[in-house]
Order: sequence, then C-alpha cells, then structure tokens
Amino acid sequence: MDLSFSENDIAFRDEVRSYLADNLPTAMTEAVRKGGELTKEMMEDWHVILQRKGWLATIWPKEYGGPGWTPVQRHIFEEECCRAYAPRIVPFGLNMLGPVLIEFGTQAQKDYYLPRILSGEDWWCQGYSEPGAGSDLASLKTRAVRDGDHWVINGQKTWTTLGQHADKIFCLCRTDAEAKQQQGISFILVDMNTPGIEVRPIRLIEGGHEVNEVFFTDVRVPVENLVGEENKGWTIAKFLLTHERTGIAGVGFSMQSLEEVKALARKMRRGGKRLIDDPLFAARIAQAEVDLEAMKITNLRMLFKAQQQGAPGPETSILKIKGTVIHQELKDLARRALGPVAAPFPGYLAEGNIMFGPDGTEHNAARYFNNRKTSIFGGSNEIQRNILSKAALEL
Amino acid sequence: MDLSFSENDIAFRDEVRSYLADNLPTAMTEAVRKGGELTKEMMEDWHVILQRKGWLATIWPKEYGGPGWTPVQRHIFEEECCRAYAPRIVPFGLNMLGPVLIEFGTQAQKDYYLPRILSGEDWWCQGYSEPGAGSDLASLKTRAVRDGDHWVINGQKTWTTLGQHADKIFCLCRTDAEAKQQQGISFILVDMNTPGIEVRPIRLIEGGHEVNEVFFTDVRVPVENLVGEENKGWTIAKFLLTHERTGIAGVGFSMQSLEEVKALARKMRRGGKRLIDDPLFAARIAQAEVDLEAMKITNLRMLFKAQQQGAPGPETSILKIKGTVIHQELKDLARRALGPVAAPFPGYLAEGNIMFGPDGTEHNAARYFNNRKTSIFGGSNEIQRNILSKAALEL
Amino acid sequence: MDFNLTEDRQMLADSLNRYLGDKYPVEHRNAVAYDLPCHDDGKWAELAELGALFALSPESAGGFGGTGFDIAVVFEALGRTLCPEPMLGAAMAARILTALQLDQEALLSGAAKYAVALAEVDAPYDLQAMECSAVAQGDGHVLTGRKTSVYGGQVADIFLVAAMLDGAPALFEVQAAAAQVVGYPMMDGAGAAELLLDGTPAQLLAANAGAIISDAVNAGIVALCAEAVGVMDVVHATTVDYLKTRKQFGVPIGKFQVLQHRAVDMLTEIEQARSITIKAASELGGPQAGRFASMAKNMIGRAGRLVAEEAIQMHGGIAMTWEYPVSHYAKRLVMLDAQLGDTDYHLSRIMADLAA
Amino acid sequence: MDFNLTEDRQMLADSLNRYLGDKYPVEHRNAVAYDLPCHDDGKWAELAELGALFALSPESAGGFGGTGFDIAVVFEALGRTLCPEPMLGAAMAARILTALQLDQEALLSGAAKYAVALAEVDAPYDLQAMECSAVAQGDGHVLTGRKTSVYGGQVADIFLVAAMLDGAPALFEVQAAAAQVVGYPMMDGAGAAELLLDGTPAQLLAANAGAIISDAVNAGIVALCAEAVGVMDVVHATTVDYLKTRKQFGVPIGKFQVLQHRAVDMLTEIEQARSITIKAASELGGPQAGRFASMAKNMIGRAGRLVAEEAIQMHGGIAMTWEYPVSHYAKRLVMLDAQLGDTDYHLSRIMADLAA
Repeated sequence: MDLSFSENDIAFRDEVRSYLADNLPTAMTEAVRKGGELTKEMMEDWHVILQRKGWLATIWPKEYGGPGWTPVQRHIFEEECCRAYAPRIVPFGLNMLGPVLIEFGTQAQKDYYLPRILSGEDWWCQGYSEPGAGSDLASLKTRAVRDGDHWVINGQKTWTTLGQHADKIFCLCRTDAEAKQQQGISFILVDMNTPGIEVRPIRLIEGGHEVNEVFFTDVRVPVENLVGEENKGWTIAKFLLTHERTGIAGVGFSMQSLEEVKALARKMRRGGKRLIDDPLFAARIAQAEVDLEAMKITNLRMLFKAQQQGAPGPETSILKIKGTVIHQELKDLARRALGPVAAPFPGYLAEGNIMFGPDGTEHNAARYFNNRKTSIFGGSNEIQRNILSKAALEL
Repeated sequence: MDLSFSENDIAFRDEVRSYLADNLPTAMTEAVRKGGELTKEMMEDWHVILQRKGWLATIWPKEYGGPGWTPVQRHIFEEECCRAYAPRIVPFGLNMLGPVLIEFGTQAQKDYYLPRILSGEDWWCQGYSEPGAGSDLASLKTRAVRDGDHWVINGQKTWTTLGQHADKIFCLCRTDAEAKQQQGISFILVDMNTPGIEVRPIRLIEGGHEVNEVFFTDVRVPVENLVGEENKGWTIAKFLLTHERTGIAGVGFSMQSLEEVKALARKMRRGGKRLIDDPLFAARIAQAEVDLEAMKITNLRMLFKAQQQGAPGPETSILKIKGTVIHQELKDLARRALGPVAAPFPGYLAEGNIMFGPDGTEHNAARYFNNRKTSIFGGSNEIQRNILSKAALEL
Repeated sequence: MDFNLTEDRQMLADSLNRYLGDKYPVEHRNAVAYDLPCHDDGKWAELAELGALFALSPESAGGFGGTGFDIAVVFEALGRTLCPEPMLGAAMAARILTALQLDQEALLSGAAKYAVALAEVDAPYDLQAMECSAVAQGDGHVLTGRKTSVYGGQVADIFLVAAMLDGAPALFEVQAAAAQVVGYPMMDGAGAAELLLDGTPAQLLAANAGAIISDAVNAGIVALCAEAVGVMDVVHATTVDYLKTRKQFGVPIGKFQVLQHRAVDMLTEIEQARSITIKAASELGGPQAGRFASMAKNMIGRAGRLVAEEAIQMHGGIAMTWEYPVSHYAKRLVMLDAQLGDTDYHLSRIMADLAA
Repeated sequence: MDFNLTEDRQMLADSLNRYLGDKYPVEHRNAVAYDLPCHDDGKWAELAELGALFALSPESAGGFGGTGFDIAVVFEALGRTLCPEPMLGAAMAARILTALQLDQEALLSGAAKYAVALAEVDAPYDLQAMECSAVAQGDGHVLTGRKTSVYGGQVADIFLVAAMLDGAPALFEVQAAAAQVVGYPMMDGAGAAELLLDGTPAQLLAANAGAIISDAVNAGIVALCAEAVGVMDVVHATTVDYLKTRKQFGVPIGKFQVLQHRAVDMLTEIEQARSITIKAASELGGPQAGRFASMAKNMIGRAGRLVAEEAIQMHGGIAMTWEYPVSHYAKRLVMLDAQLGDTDYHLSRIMADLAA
C-alpha cells in the first residue's frame, strides 16, 4: 500500500502545472470559474494550446499523436487541468471517435480523419440517442439504407452536445431492419454539410443551449464512411462505453465545487454571522468533503486496478454513480449558500447594475439545474446500477 | 378543514385519561418505559383492567361486547394509552381472530370463542408465516388433510409471537395441494394442547424471546374448527390484512420515543455540555419531530377518510412505511444519545451495582435492534411499496 | 375533525383551477415568466374578480376569507399552473393591513399591487440583523438601506417595508415612485426587485412591529407551502403518467420496480408535506403559528428537492428541456426553498425550541 | 502508487483469515461472546503466535509492523469473523508504549493484556472535559475518578489510564489488581469494563500526554474502521448470496430490481468506506492523522448503519434471529459507532477545521 505518486509522476505533475500556469489565459479560467457557457473560440483556442504541447489526444497511442501517458499520468493531467480551472476538452473527436478509428477504422480512415481531429479542422459531434432510444440505445430507429455507393440516412438524433458547432457527426444507424435490437446497427461518419441535415437547438432547463436535435432526411453518405463491419456497430458502441473511463468520477470538478462552496460559506452572511459558522451548513460541507475524500481514493484504486488489469472493470460504475451524486450535492450547496442571492435569472442584474452575491456567482442556480444531467447521460445512474448488479454482484 | 376534536371526543378523551390515571398500575408503566419484555402476568392484568371497563375489544361491534366506538374514539383511546405508557394489548384474539369470527364464523364458533377471548380464558397466537413463506405468504406449505371428522395437520409455522404463552393458534393451512397459490388454503383453529404440537423459542437478535417456531406432526383437529369455507382461507387472510389498520402508523409509540430522546438529550453530557446543545444532535431530534408532526396529521387524514368511506384505502400503506421509518429513527437516536452508555448487554450492570445512563435506559440498544422488525413484519415495507405502486399509482 | 374543504373554499378552488387551467396554461405562463414584468395585467384583474385576493382577508377587512386555509386554497391553485403573478406580496400585505386595521380596498380589488420588503442581502431570513433604518424627518420618516428579494416588487405600486426605528423593527409604507426599484425575473420565472432606499420618504405604519411582521411571514410561509403542494401534485402525476407511457427495453418504464418504489416514496413525502402544510395553516394566527410554519417550510424544502430531483431523474433527458413543463415545475420547487427562510433556517428555529 | 498489500502483510492477512475461519468460527465466537470473560485464553495465545500482536508495533519496539496498514490488516481479519478478543486495547497500548520507548515484550507476546482507559461517562469522546485526576503521593501518584467503556478491560492485566495532572492530560499505568474493575459483555459480544479509581496507586508514564493519547486514539480508529470494513464485506457477501438463493413469489428475491439496486448502493458505500479507511491508515502518525481518522470514523458510522439495516431488511425475519450470523455482524456494525467518537462527534471535528 502506497498512496503517493512516484517521483516521476510528481515531476510530470510539476511540468503540467507549470505549462498550465504559463499558457492558460486568465480569460479562460475566469470564464470557467463563472460557469456560464464558453464561446466556440475559447474551446478552439484551448485545443490549440494543448496541441502545441502534444497534450491533446491524451488517450491515443503515441504513434497516432498521443503523448504516450500511463493512466496515472492521464489522471494527474486531468486533475491539474481542473485545479487550474482549464476548460474541458471537447471530447467527441479526441476521446470518442479517435479511439474508435484507431481500433476499428481502415488505414484510409485513420490517415484522413485523425490528423484533422488533432489539428482542430474537424469538430465532431455524436449521433447516438434518439427520442425513443435513451437508456435503451439498442432500440434506435434511424435508418441507413444502401443505395449504390451511398448510405441514405433518415431519422432523428437528439442530445447532440455542441452539435451547433460541429463539422461532422458519427452516428449509430440501423442498417438491417430485420435484425433484432443490437444486431443490425452500423457506425457511420457523416459530414454535417451534407444536404438533408437539419440541426435544431434544444433549450435546456436553465435556459442554455448546449444540446441539439439533428434531423436526417435522405442524407446521402459515401459507403466508405462506414466504420468497422456493417451491422456490427454495437460492438463499437460498447467499446466506447467501457473503453475509456478515467475521469468518470469527476473528482477534479467536485474539488473545484467544494472550494467554491467553502469560499461562499465564508463570504455569505446570515444575520450577523458567517454562513460557515452555522453548524447546519458547516455539517453539510463537512459531509460532502468526507465523501469526496473517499471518492478520491476510490478513484485511484480503480485507476490502479485498471492499470494492473489493462482494462477497467464493472466497478467503475461506482465512480459514475457516486461521483455524480457528490458533484450534484456540491452544486446544491453552492445554490443553498447563496440563498435568495441565487434567485435572479442570469443576465438581468448586470443590466440593472446591481451586485448581488460574490463576483462570479451569477450562474450558480443555473449550474445546479444544468448538472442534473450528469446522473442521466452517459448511461443513467439507474443503468449503472443495473450493470453493477449483473456484472459485479451477479444478481 | 378543522383539525380539532369535537366536544364529545374531548369529553371521551378526558374519560379515558382519567380511567387510565386511576387504574393503570405504576409497576406496569415503569416496565413499559424501560422497554424490556413484560411478564405474562402483567399482560393478563392489563387485559382484566380494560375488560372491567368494557374497553377491551375496541374494534368489535357492540353486540359482541365491543364499546361501539367511532374510528376517532379508537384513535384517541390508543393515543391516550401510549401517553400513559400502558402496555400494548395482545392483539391476536382481540384484534385479529375476533373480527374474523364475527365476519366469517358460525354462530357456534362465535358463541364459544368470543366470550373466552374477552374473559382472557383463551390466549391466541397466529400461525401464518412459514420458513419458506414470509412476504410470499401464499406459498405456504403446512398441509391439513381431511380424515373423517378431523383435519390432520403437518408442517411448520414460524414468527409466532408470544406463542409460548398461548392456549390456541389460528392457522393458514393448505387443504388442496393441487390448487395454485392463494387457492386451496383454509383458516383453521387449533388447540395448542393437541398432541403433535411443539413450540420452540426463537432467540431474537437482541437476545429476547418473543417469537417461536410451531411444529405440527399429525395434529388432529375437529372439522368444525374450520373458519369460513374450505379452501377460502385467503379471503380471511386478506380481510385481516386490510380490515383494521388504525394504529398502523404507531404515532403514539413514536411520541413516547420522541419524549424519551428529548429527555435523554437533556440529561446526557458530552464534554461539559448537554447533548441537546450539540447542534448536530439537536438537528436530528428536530428533524424527527417535524416528520412525526406531519405523520400525526397524515394519520388523522387517513382516519378521516376511512371513516367517510367506511374502509381504509391503499394509501394506509404510507402509514406503515413512514410510521416505521420514523419510529426506527427515534430508536436510533435514543441509542445514539446514550453513546457508549448503551453498550452493555442488559442485565450485567445491575449485578455489578454500577449505574450507567439515566434510570430505565438499560434496554435502549436492545430496543433499537428489536424494532428493526417493524419494517419487516405485517407486510414488509417493500411489500407495502408494491401495494401502493399497484393500487394507488396503478403502475 | 374534518379534512374536507368547506363548500365556499371548494368552489373557490374549483373556479381558480378552472380559470388558471384555461387562461393561464403553461405556454402562456412561460411567455409571461422569465422576462420583465413577469406579470399579465389583464389576467391579474380577472384573478381578482374571481376572488383570489378577497380570499386573503377576513370579512371585517373587506374580504371573505383570511384564515390559513383560505390562503392555502388560493396558493395551491396558483402552484398547480405555476402562476407567476405577484400574489405572495398581496397575501403578506393583506395580513399586515388587517392587523393594523388599515384600508385595503385597493389591494383586495387588485387595483393596487403591494409588495412586502423584509429581507436584506446579509440578513436574508432572520430579520434580527436587519440594517435598513428609519429616521424621523418633518411629519414623516425617511428610510435608508437596501431591501432584497422583494417578491412582486418589479410591478408593485406600494411597498410595505421593514426598517429599524429606535432599535426595534417598524413597518413603513413607501410608494414605488419614491424609491429606486430594480426589477428582475427569477430562475423559476416569477419577478422580484431590489428596493434601494436612500433617504426615501416613508409613512410609518407601526413601530415595534415584530409580531406583525412575524405573522405576515407565517402567512407567507403557509402560502408558499400550499403552492409547493400544488406544484408537487402536478409533478408527481406527470411523472407517474410518464412512467406509464414511456417505453424502454420493450416495456413501459413504470414496470421497473425501482421506479415504482421511488414513485411511491415521492408520494409519501408529498402526503407528509401536505399534512404539515394543513397543520401550519390551521395554526396561523395562533400562539404556535411560528413553530408549525417552520416545520412546514422545513419539510417542504426537503420534499420539494426530492420531488424535483426524482422527477427529472425518472423522466431522463426530456425533463432537462425548457420545452417540457416538468422542468419549470422542478425549478419552482427548488428555488422556493430560499424564500422566507430555507430548510436549515427553519430547522434551527425548531432546534431553538428544543434547547429551551 | 500501489494499492496491493506487501507480500508480508498479505501473508499475515491470509494466515489470520485462515486461522480465525477454522478455529474461531461463529459458533465458537458466540460461545465466547456475550458472557464474561468474553475471551478465550488459548485462542489469544495462538493469535499472538501468528503475529497478530507483533504486527502492531515497529521493529524498533520489538514488533514487525506498526504502521496504519499493519493495524488495518489485523483488524480487517478480526472483523471478518467478529472476533471478540481484546485486541483494540493492545493496539492502542502498543502505540503508547512505542511512543514512550517503553518495554512491550509482554504485550506483543500476548503474556500481558493491556487496556487503555480514556473515556468517561460525561466525556465519552472528547477528553478535554475529563474529570479523572491524579495527585502525587510518595514516590508515585494516586488516581481518582471513573473510567468508562474500557474495551478489553474485563480481562486486562494492565491499564494505561488518562487522567488530569496539573491541568493537563497525563498517562499512567495501573495494575488491574490495584483497581476496582467491573467487567461486562457488550451488546455486540465483546467485553469491556468500568474502571473505578479511588486513590488508586498509579505509575506516571507521561505528563502532557495529549499528543500521545491522540495518536493512540487515531490508531484505534484505524483499527475500528478496518474491522468494520471486514464486517461489512462479510455482511454484503452474505446478503448477496441470500438474494440469490432465497425464493419468494417463485423467483430468487435477487431478481427484484429494488433489491438489486439497494445491494449496489451497499457495495458503493462499502467501497467508499474502504477507501477512506485506507487513507486514514496511510496518514496515521502524520500531521493529518486526526483529520483523516475523523473522516474515516464518520463515514464508517454512516456506512455501517446503512449496511447493517439494509442487510437485516433485505434478509427479512431470518436476520432478526440470534441463530443467523448476520444479526451479530449487524450489531457489531451499529455498536461500533459509539467507540472512540461517533459519526456526529467526528463530523464536528471536521467542521472545526472548516471554520478556521
């Protein structure tokens, strides 16, 4: 048992920390702290900053342009990025499609697409969920029918995050209508500029626009845009769901949120005393802190196990379940700490030139609501419990 | 909307209060407060005290010897008994078999058994659960086979509360082995002195003896001991489960427990200050008190509805679920308030002539453990949720 | 003991529910909400005509209600359709004007909109630490300080303002035109304002007004709790309905036992919340009013969060969208906790009773 | 970073698990437990031979372990079979004797049993308010006061006692023969004693011993948390096994989704409890030891209650019986919370850090 990082890892951490200190613009960290939506430009700038250092495609093998890190190094990198309030990397090309192409793509696909992901030339988005196929992804209905050298796609995808910025989309489509459920699905790459594609924004609960519906009407896609075998797309979907799960616990983001809550509780006053001196509120913070400290170790234990076994086990679902619960609790505490100060709809106060809570807290209630998504997407916590019940407990 | 009792009800309450004050022996209330097991004699004495006043068979119609109370009066009576720390009435004859005989029994059965229940001559116990049939009562296996003028019973019952004191037992037995599940079950009365019956104590988690296993080996019972129709025993079982549900919320017992917890928190000290001045503990008490105050009203609302509709609806399962959760929480708080003082196994300290906590708290940890049963028996809270889901939500 | 509404109250409830369901459906509500003035003047007048305001005061003050149960009936109906109109201020102001035996015809008829200004940024719940203060000037007084979270303040004609006078809380009337009012919509759709007072002329209504203010707060809490019960009933019904119709893995998701039990647990908490709200309403105006108001607000805070979060989780993504009404109901439930004292604040008031 | 046990510790764990599983099965355990002396002298000697005691101290003190991880390995094994032997006192005493560089051969060999007397009835967790006091007399000191909940005290040969000396906590050695010792079995089976001191002769080990006492408490907490993890692992495995075999309504009850999800939630809390215990063990002896010990004990308190209550509930009646081992495991989990500071006490210590 040894919970400390090796000397090499500590040197690596210092290198990351120093690169971030020197290269991460203050405007970005401020925007991240405030928690509103980032602009497309900011996300692209951050992409460039990382690529300059070769730290972009952190899970790609070295030969494809990855940095060749160990899982522990990736963990350290993610933790340091959170610590520095760096933007989140847009994951669809780098962490999702990239590994899929490396595993399942043809040489031509790799040669063409991977460099364009690295350069930022292609902004990818994801076409998985459908209105009738959420937790039950296998029941998707979007059809791709072979017509000569093309697939002709009809259907509707939803929850397409940042699809409004995207150049390309990777989709799961049904290519064999006769086959049952998981069978008969294929993984297809589509250019967003193809005629017949319409992107409609979905306004979220808190008012923001980060996801979209994508409609396909007779969209013609060259046959060579199929990845892997026809009708074997489910294999790819499963690969994506289980392949890369570092960061799933969101420990870094929860640490950010804990610091924020503590700072708020020191600043906010309740009738003459600091909120942090209210034992009921202090107890809530302390309890969340205990849970988070435990989660840090649970996260490292799973990381260590994955590193030893070469792949993460079903227990990583624990990270998703408990990680989102802890993070959501912290978001609740931030809103609670502000009390009525969290009530105004973001944007109105600046116009009235009225300051409410501490600087940068304007989006706190919105963030609480927006973050309810984390226990729903990427396999809801209910699905995660089903997985654990079956795979870990064999019930 | 009017939450107050009528003048008549208040006069009734005063009458109950005054009778209890005059007739309930201090030795009994002391024993109830301490929460150890009551002696058989105490339970019998209490039976006599109530019967003297005609307040024993509170749910029987007047013509059979009941007091002719409204549901509200019964509620008031139960609440006052708790308030006075009266013993619980042994329910098997009075509240379970009595109503069954009144509804389903022959005239001869009523004439013979009901007066013996009232006089206390017959102490009844219940033969329902079996090792393989708990929540799934319908899967019971105890067989009763007709042989001339007798039923011959073979099998095993369990969780028979106070069976060690009982003269008679009412049983659900399978009388048609071919019929499926609920069909083919009959309700049969058995004298505990019949040859072939063996009662074995079950020692409970906290060390006490209140339940038993009852084994039947070729037990011969006269055919006239069948209640209702042959193979229709399930109708009676259901009648019992849904018929009489006042008191299911256990509000009176929770009020006792809340008072106890408050008294303990005022007496116990944690490093120089009273436990009640510890905000974390005070918050636990206050939270339980809020839940209990709400439950008081929920209880009255369901009582009112039952009185208006003539029968309780499926929503009464809410009383069972939440009532047991609140009561168990209060038992947890009592143990928690005592801290290490709750640790000794009851009985040892008196021998060493060492006083620990406040008088009468010796059984507190035992009571916490013993009370875990309340969310399991009488239809576990899981079964109650199934009922509500189906009957109230139609899911 | 009687848990039925009186015939009059049942009629009021029915007519409000019918009116709001017909004339203030969620599409209209979302068009009014989230943007100033968060208010529909025509609908406000119609609500007044239906008696929603007259129900807030007793006959002696010109109304036809005024008990906790009357307030609860009105606000439960408002909750069912998430009506963003500035009714809370009216309910609290009516309470104050009744206590002071002041004329409230303009309030009850809907002609004048009242808002009650109590909270401050550093004293959002507990008014002991209030810093806004009054000094005598000429025939009247002037007030200085900032009042926060004045619900309905964005459209109020008249503010009833709490301020310190000679070391004790007093109540003043301030005309909207005389003060700086910064209105804004809130996360859950209704409007509020900051009231900036800087030597602002005010009319003294009552010195040593602590008890009157407490009574108004208790009435406001009954209103909010009843509103929350209305909101929760709709959320629960919608969720159960969704469980019956939404299919995944080939069956309605309501067939999954986990969701069944969680829907039952929601129901249980809602019934408990309804019960404690009834209790608080019944005690309003009596010696235990504050204690039971605190209990109700504490339980509503907990139940509201549970119901909101479970409704979103059990719906999945759809409830995360602006388009699906449950998202707005969930926001109301969660944000309501910070009005007139949150879960913890009210628990600490009950704890104070314990220690005594 | 390495979450594997070292080879030595893995061997110790394996041999303890094997020994206890074979020689101290639950039938034997229940015969030893719940009745004085709650102790099997022969088994104690064999545990000592296996190294269970030597693992508690470093080589410099005559042992072969002494870190938090060593303590955790021993107690997790004890927890798995609910072993009631008085090991906690030994672990805490070894810590004190090591810190004071005192001979502990008798302790480590098992020849002498030690118990550590810290708690008092009115100061069960926080020793600041300790009232037991020492005065100098002749060459030594005498102690007066009552020490409560002295774990293992019912069979101890030697007590290490905390008492106030000149206004600061000091540590003394008291021979069992010199004091009044009232032993008793506890609800969860192991033994303890009240230690009644009335001018009882004692040998001063250390004045101003606050830091040494804290370190011993932290070590005791690591021991208790590791024990609880061992207990929880068995409870969870037993429960999952029961879910697979117990049939109701024609299917194994483990097919009911509600029970599946609750079994998963138990697993999640157990893994979290294991994690924070590892963390507390790794910090033992360092500057953050108290903070992480408090975190671990807080989480163990919560997880332990959840696991105990859910295990009973999911088993149903069978787990309410003395005969079925889960009942004893559940009692241990619940009662352990009141040892060396409960859930709330430790949370309040973390809160104190926050406010600073």
